[in-house]
Amino acid sequence: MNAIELAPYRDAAPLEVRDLACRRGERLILEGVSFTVSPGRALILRAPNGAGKTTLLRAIARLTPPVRGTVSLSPERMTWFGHADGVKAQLTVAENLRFWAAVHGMQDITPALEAFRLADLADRPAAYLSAGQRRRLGLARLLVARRPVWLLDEPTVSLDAATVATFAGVVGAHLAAGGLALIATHIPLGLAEEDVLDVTPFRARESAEHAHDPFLDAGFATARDGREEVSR
Amino acid sequence: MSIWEYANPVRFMRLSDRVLPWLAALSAILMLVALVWGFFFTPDDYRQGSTVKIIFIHVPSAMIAINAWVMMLIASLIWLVRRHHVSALAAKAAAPVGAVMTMIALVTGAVWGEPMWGTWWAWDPRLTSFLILFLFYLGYIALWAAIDNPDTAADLTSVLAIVGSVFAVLSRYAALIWNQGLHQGASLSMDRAEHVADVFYYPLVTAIIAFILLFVTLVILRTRTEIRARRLRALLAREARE
Amino acid sequence: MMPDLGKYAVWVLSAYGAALVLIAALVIQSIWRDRKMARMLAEVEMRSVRQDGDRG
Amino acid sequence: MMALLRRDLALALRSGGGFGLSLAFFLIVVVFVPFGVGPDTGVLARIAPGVLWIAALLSCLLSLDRIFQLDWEDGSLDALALAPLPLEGVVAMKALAHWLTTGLPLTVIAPLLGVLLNLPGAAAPWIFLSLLVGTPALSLLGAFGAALTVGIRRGGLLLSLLVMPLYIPTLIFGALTASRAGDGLDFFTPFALLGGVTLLAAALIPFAAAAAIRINLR
Repeated sequence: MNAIELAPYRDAAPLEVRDLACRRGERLILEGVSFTVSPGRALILRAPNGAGKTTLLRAIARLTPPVRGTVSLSPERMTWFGHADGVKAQLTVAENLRFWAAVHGMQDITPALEAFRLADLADRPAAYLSAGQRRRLGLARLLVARRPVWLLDEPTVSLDAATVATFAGVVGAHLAAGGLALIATHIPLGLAEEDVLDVTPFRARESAEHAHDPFLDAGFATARDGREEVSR
Repeated sequence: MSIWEYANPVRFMRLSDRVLPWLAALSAILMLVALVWGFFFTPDDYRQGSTVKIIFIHVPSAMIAINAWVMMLIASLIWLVRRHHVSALAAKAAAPVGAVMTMIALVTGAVWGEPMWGTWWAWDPRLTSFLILFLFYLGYIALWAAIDNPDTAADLTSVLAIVGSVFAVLSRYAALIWNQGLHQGASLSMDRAEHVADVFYYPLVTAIIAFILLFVTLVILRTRTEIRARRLRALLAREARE
Repeated sequence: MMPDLGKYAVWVLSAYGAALVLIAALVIQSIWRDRKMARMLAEVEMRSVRQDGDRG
Repeated sequence: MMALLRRDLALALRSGGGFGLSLAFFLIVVVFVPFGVGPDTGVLARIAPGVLWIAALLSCLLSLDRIFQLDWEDGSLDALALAPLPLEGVVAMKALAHWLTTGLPLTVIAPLLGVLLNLPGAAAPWIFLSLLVGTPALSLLGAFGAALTVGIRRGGLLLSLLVMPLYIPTLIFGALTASRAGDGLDFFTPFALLGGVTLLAAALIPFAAAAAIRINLR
């Protein structure tokens, strides 16, 4: 399983998140999120659905700009993998992957194909892949992006046990090469280098939500009787 | 205290609550004065006959139609730069007012055009430009209505207002080149003697002030409605969470 | 009282009429919507005040 | 950037939807005009430049919503936003791909369809040139509308409503160029302005559309 080996990432640096507050839509979801992930470590985000795992990952990627707080690494060192896998049905497996490789300035897609057991399927149009194969193709993008920080949102959804193991092997190789990963997942990957962070305690307090949304301001209740206030 | 304090929704509600009745009364009175003056106490024009009385609606509504868009553009820029919610909502509130003013300018223009030019509608550059402006208002209003998240809607409509302004101006010049029109030149300029006689000038200025006041009143009123809608939305969302 | 509008009476009156109808519609719609929103908000506002009291 | 262009072209050609469809639509609109206005060749010749321009513009609208919608739905746009390409470049490339698969083919067949409308010979090359210069603006402005409406389900109709007013200068200058050329009048001014509008769109729209996409991705 650990047959995969990745070239070490240059200038590995820890990902430090300090006092991050993030929103989804108008609403403040999380506040005061602080943690550090060292190169070679994976952080598993655990929380019930809707608690803000995706929100946190999107804030770290700066896709949704954080309301407050700092993230030590720039989005240029990160790559994102979300619920949707970004696979184009009309293109072949190799074409799909070659596109993402070219976007990230890479040439060789063979290691990525092999790591996800897709080498035999390279010339097959993605429309004719099984759900699991398709998902693997989506994940293979992570390897051609060559970014040291992986932000993964439920990457193992709809994967069978064997594929989860393959994926865990790839993440392990990524960590061994000095990369780091943030993974929102319910299914444990069984990585040796993983820490777990429960997001639930960072849920935004009501007072913070009110401070964030000017339309929840308590002043409104009196503003309704503005004239009364003037006369007072 | 800086002027931006009033960009806080609560402060805006308090202040506007005090100002609005006076503003509404003033604009109603002035509107009455201007239209009665214009309709009953102005002479006929020697060329245009009594149709010249339409000027007291046509010109002010046309001015508001354009300036409402300019105001929306400025409010949108303030929102994009300073993130003041009242600014974004004021832009939203002004759009229907601007659209109705554009419609009034178009309708009165058509009714004026029929006896003067012998046709209800001529593809005159000015009329055409107002028709185009009307389309821009429709698009802007439709985009606000289509987006569920109000902050996203405010951002996207602001971007549309900027790009739309550029292309609205371009359309204006395109229409000019496309058809050299029948329309008379500006009725009102700094050098007024050249254009409009005093008997028309003073009621016209009164009407313009009345329309400006009406516009301000309506925008404040509608901004208050939008703020209340946002407050309602926020409260309901909070209830749903509990 | 009525000024002599001459042969253009129909046009002048219809221009004024149309403009006044449009303005009136806009004003009435604005007021009506504001009232409605204020009413709905007051309802929810009362509810949340009561809940805050329960919580307190 | 070239990879993105190549991918979008491959997608447009293979999915069959956009590419052939807008050409067929163009043909149908042009064929329908004589049914509407009558077969009088004199009338048709006079309105031909305008009809061809309007038909091209409408055909362009058909495939606009695909510019960003599919990449938005399958998460590619999230990944592209983090990729080393600037989002402005992504917009420009996607607009270019749209133009190559829609505007350019329309431009090429427009003079041929002009025959159906009895388009004056003198106007034929200028229909071609005005569309060649003007349709890139249609794709760019369309990409802007697509970026604004990417988060909206069934945004197609709204997209048309937003984009069509922006098309007015291009339509006016484009049709004016061709019709004045057909009448043997001076057409340099509208033609130059047509190019100006396209250049302005090329300079302004990638930034506006990229801003709209960033807002929608939040």
